[in-house]
Amino acid sequence: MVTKAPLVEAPADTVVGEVVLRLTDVVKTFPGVRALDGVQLEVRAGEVHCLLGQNGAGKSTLIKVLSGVHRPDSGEVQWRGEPADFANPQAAMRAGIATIYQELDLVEDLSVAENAFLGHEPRRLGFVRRGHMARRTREILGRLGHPEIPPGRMVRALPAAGKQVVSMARALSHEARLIIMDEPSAVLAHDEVGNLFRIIRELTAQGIAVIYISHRMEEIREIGDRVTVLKDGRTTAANLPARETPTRDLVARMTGRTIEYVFPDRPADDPAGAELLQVEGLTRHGEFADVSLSVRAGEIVGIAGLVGSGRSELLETIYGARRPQAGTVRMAGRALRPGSVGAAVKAGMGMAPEERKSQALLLGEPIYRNVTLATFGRYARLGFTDAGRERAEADRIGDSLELRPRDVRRPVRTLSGGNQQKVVVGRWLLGDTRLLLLDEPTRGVDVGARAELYQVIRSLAAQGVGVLLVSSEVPEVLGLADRVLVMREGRVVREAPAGELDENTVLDLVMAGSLMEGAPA
Amino acid sequence: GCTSNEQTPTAAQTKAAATGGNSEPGKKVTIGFSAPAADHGWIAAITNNAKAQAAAYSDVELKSVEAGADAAAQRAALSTLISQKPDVIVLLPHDGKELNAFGLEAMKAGIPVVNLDRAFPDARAYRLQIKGDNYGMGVAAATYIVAQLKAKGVSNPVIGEIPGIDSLELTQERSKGFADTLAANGLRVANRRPAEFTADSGQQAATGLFQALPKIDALWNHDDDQGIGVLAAVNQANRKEFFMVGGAGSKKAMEDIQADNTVLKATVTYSPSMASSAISLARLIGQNKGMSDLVELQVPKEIVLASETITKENASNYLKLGF
Amino acid sequence: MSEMTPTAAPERAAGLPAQSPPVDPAETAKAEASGRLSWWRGDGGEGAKRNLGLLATLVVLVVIGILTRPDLYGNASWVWGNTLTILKLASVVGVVTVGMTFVIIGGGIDLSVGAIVALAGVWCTTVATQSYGAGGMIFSALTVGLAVGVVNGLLISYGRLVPFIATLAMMVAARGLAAEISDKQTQVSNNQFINGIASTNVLGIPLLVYILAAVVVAGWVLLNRTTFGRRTVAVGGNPEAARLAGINVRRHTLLLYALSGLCCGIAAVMLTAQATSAQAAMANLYELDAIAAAIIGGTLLSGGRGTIIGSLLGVVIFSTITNLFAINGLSTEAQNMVKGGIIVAAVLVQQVQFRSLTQFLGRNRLTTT
Amino acid sequence: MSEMTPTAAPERAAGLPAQSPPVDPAETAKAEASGRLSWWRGDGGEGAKRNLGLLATLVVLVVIGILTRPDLYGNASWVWGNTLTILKLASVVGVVTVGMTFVIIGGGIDLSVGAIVALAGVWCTTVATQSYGAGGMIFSALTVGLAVGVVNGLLISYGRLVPFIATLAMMVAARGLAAEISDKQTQVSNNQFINGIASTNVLGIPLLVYILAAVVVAGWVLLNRTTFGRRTVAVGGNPEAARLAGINVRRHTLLLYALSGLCCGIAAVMLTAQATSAQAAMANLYELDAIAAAIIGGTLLSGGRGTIIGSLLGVVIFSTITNLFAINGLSTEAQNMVKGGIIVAAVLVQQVQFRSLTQFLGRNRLTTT
Ligand SMILES: Nc1ncnc2c1ncn2[C@@H]1O[C@H](COP(=O)(O)OP(=O)(O)OP(=O)(O)O)[C@@H](O)[C@H]1O
Ligand SMILES: Nc1ncnc2c1ncn2[C@@H]1O[C@H](COP(=O)(O)OP(=O)(O)OP(=O)(O)O)[C@@H](O)[C@H]1O
Ligand SMILES: [Mg+2]
Ligand SMILES: [Mg+2]
Repeated sequence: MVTKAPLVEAPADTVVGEVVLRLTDVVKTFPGVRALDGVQLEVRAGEVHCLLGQNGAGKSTLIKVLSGVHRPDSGEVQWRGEPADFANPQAAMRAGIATIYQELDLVEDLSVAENAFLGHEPRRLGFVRRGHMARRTREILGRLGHPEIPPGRMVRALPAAGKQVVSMARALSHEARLIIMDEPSAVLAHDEVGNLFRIIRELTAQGIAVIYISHRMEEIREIGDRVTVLKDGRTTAANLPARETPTRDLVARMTGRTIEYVFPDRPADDPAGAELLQVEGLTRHGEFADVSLSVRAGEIVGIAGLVGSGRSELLETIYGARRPQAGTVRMAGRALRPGSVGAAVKAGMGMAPEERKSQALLLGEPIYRNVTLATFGRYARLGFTDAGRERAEADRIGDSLELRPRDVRRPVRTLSGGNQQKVVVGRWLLGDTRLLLLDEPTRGVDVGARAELYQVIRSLAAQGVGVLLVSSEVPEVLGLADRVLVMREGRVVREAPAGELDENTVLDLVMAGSLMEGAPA
Repeated sequence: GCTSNEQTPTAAQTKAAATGGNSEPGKKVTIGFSAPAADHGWIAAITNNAKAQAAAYSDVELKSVEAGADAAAQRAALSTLISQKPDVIVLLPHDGKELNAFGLEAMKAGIPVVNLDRAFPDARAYRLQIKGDNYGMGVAAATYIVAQLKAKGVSNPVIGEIPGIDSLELTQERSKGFADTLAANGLRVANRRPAEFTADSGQQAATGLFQALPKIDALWNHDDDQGIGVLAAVNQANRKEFFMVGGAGSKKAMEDIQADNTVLKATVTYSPSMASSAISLARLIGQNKGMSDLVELQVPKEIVLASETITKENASNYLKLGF
Repeated sequence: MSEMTPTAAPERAAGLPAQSPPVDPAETAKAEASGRLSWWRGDGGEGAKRNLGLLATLVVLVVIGILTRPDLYGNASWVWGNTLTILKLASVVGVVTVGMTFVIIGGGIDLSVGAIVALAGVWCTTVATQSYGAGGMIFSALTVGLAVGVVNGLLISYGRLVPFIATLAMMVAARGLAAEISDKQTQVSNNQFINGIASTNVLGIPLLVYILAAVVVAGWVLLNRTTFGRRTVAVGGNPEAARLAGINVRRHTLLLYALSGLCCGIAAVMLTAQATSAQAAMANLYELDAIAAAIIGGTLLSGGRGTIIGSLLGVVIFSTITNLFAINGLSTEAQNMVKGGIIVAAVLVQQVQFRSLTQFLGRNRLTTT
Repeated sequence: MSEMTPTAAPERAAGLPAQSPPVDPAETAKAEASGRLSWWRGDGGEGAKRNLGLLATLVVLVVIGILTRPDLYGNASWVWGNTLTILKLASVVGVVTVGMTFVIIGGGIDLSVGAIVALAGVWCTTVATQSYGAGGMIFSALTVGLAVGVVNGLLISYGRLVPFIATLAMMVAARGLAAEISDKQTQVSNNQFINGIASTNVLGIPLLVYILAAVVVAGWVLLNRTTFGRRTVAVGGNPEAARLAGINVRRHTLLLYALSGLCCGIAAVMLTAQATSAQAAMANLYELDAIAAAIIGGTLLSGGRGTIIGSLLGVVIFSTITNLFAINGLSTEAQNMVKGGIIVAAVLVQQVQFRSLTQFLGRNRLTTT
């Protein structure tokens, strides 16, 4: 689906290489927090400028300043050579800055086209030009490589990845000189990321500048031109060459220390014990069919697959959050009541779901209450909760996952995206979970914390906990899991020990599915 | 039925069908009846009385429709009633002015309308109007209070008032009669706290009134149903320094007056028995007869019931009319 | 039959979020390519199906009417007249409900509608206003409605009051003002043109029904075909996203309450015409009727979703129930008990019907796969 | 003064999501270490500060009372008696509001509370029930309340009805049943024990106030210190998250409505005692009073947040307003107009007070940093 026509018409007066955006000493405080504490940034037309930084470093805050959501307390923003002060998102859009936010910002009950053009609908006398809008949306979607998404479809009906595409379509529906992307790849699978990069290249070829935020180093190497690193709201390094700077340098500037970005070793001898989870013939029409798998105590089983291959649904069904149409789920030999989360939890399962905001968090509640959401009953006596104990446990989890800020009484709402994710995963590290279902556990988590998280998962396994891991990052699945299942279109097409697979094999399986002969076991 | 817990219908309030020549069964009459949904004792008594009176006649068929929540709903209900072709309509409108147009329409269609309690402004809109005297009620209550205060020799008396739902025109009329009569005697109402014709609202309004007036000499409560709550509030606040006049004339109020062991010393009537009378007269209209005690060949155009004052002395006479 | 894949579960019960069955991209592409995407897919699929459920409920109510009063229903002209009576009864609340539907979809609530109707009605029937004739009366009713709506909107959008509290305060205050103006008296309208609005028929159909139809059509177009309507959904469904998309959420909120106020102004004229008078206590509890109708019609109380047609059906269902009681001469207490049951049954029927339709279609789809 | 740093903005206005200013963790840690953390910090910081705003409103109301009726307020024993009267007036609605607060925090709404109070009241004062004595009357009131609450809960959690519609239907049906049972008459309670509940004082304080206090304390403990309360917040704040955390959302929803019904049963006994009678129309519009009190008290209509103390203050503010009108002898219409204004002012004061406190602290903090 390679496009010939340019995706977006470049503004005529663009000079590639010219500095379009310059930030000097930008400060933004929220009561009690200096989210930005003197940021310098310089972005040129036609480049992909990457922002790096740990969770909570201030990246999202920075782009919200640029897009008119927040106004800086001090410092200067220069837009195309002139001081700019965007009072609201509209002002930034009018100036030519379009943003894809970290958290999805779509209206579920509007159609794809209406979402793409929300706020600047093509209209005549107040009436929406629906035909025109649909045509342009179809055009943009086509160029984004998704002609199959109907412009008239309610966004509610789209899976997460489809929604991300719509977010992107919205950014492209503006005539922008600068497009800001805050962790766009976090919800995308491998092939989608390739698609995204193709689009970014087209954009920059038009002289459009792109600010790109990601925690995945490989992506920055592949697409980035220059890198600016933030730490604790300050610029610690600016305009490093994206391809040449060694990873350990970047990481050091982000974290102030060196971190080995490797997976923990697998134990030498097979630690796996008795069969813990047995799934047989599990089927939900239209989502996945006839899935059988097992997880043993102490074993980490990974599931690889494309977005839309039905992995999340599979996990949710095993967990009892969806009711299967056929098949059984057994824990330690005992069949679970289908469609009952309570039964699954009682049997020792825990699941960190895919969408943190809608599926996992009580945004207004303090961190510790979110961490103990599934376990507060265990610390309670005669129905009375034990807040002290809960806070202590949450503190412990916060320590092990490098949660920041560390005050567990803050509302989760004020945490950065990555830190919210840590809360979601941390919830199930408490208590006596015997089987952990993890759906994209490292989504948006920074390099340092990711290593910690891997360590925690591995050590849980060492204590005999079974883990079923879904991730769209193939290296993660291969690096962390003992055994890997590959799913395609709702079916398991291959099962093998992680050691027997490599990234390319998995990708081939996932995409083509032509290696069906070798599978399934 | 009454404000005590008896469930029996109000035999005393229906006119026995065996007196005079008019009671002879005559031509069959279908009477359409519509009153607002009963939300308190008085309205409930109206509907019950009408039904009981109709049942007492072998030649009357009563078709009753509920009036719904407001005038618009009552109009809709009435138009379904008209489509069932009654001979006479007995109507207690939500608001006479709002339903005037309906009255005209029905009269034009040849269906006589008997207007119960609430009047139509337009004389062409009804055949017969039978109603209580709201203004007169206020006058009666004030007259009794003034007389008592004079007898006791109270100077600068503090007078309280607990009306029913304040946005109703009937409440306005009662209060006006009360205020006018007091003013004629150089007195005025110190504070009025409206209730909602229910006992619990009466209790709360009275409690508020007692806070505002640390000393009261006389109190008029418009409705004996809400008076149950007012008396409860009197006990709870332990106030005995004043006397109280009720309104409407419920059986319980009459019993209390007779027993003379509460602050309630009198009540001014506004009797729901008018519904029974309305049915009787509607029947006569339908049969084209007059009232046998009158010389007139036809039922008169308007009957206004006087508001009487019930005290300990005469309570026994009225007890059978209590609802 | 990909075009019949259900797009979302029925009304979300407390705490049970609707789960959206996902869509198969390949199938959709296929369907699109062959142009098989049916009409109710896309924009209003779910809403349309829900409305079918409401229609079914209506039919059931009519059948009950036929079974209980065959004598009346045997007469065609009575049936026609009765239908018009039902619609006339629905017309005033219907107009109010259209405005309410916008407010609720936009994430708010308006408890003051009944009070606004009363205030506008009283205002336009004062002796002074009546002296300006029908034009003056209509103008003043609309202006008062609009003005009160604007005050609501200002309190909520710029004063940052919770809608529930702001409009509750307005409800109390507007009724108080209406009582003050009318001196608690019923004010009779002597204007024959105004009174004629309720008694005029055009082509055998009451003028009130035309007014209702006009407001409903205008509301439908506004909601579904204009940027205002689409932004209303955005503001109610995801205010943060709306703000990020550059929509002036505050101004939009203000406009929504103004619209609701204007609808109340129109309703005030209609109700005044029907009663040939106005008083401070009129339109009692219309807020409850309007909210209930909108919600039965499928509008989410939390905002972001709803249809005008659903709201209309909700209003008509309620007035059909009332009519059913009237023709059967039920006593209030029986009536109320039955009414509660009917409301529950209506919603359940609608859900069951909806669910089984979904299942039926789902099964269909699977057999062809 | 870190312990006063606000943690979130005031009530979210329509479409303007509250942005929660975070707390400086270092400061908090410091404060904690030095033991300066005041008692109301910790769990309910924001709620507590909001409640200060409500207290300020109460003080303003009392000051208005003093200024307008210095004669009465000059008398200490009158002031004390008046305070008790206000609390007594608040007691019935207060008990209902505690239940309502749980339901709303849990993401629902209960429009049937007034009707449940009436039904329970009527049920417990029938001749038959009264023959069982005070115990039988109380038992039947509580049982009826609980049973109706359970039916609400079943309809909503297992029948998947929208709470608004289910409880609206129940409101209509329960009042109908109450009218049927009482034959629309006022049923007098002849039980001296029951009637005594309203007239008994213990240590100079009315028994009704003790009952209110007991229910409030129990509600507070239940909400803040038990797993039930935690589940309530979770179920209302994010039902999907609650479900995926293993909470039985349906059963919990059921329990919430049952709790509300039980509170109504208690309130029915209290109200019957006060009025020494019961009738189908009693407790009219208590649902509105209770919801308004809860929301003024800071409970989010959309669920997930609220405090019992805030709700209590909301109820007391409303009854103080009523009392203020009574002692000043205001007419109904003036009263209503002023009431609307006071409600708006109360919420604004609360917000301004809250915001300026925030700013003040913010400035303070910045200068010390
Ligand atoms: N609305 C807000 N209120 C209070 N604090 C906030 C708010 N938004 C951000 N913060 C705080 O500002 C800091 C920076 O957050 P930001 O979201 O910019 O981090 P980030 O670099 O995007 O992290 P991530 O990689 O996890 O997305 C964090 O400490 C966060 O808690
Ligand atoms: N771009 C798309 N457009 C329409 N439907 C899609 C699209 N992508 C996936 N789907 C549908 O979504 C369903 C499953 O999606 P989902 O994203 O939950 O799967 P997944 O394997 O968990 O992927 P991930 O967890 O990476 O998002 C599939 O049945 C598919 O029909
Ligand atoms: Mg971020
Ligand atoms: Mg997934």
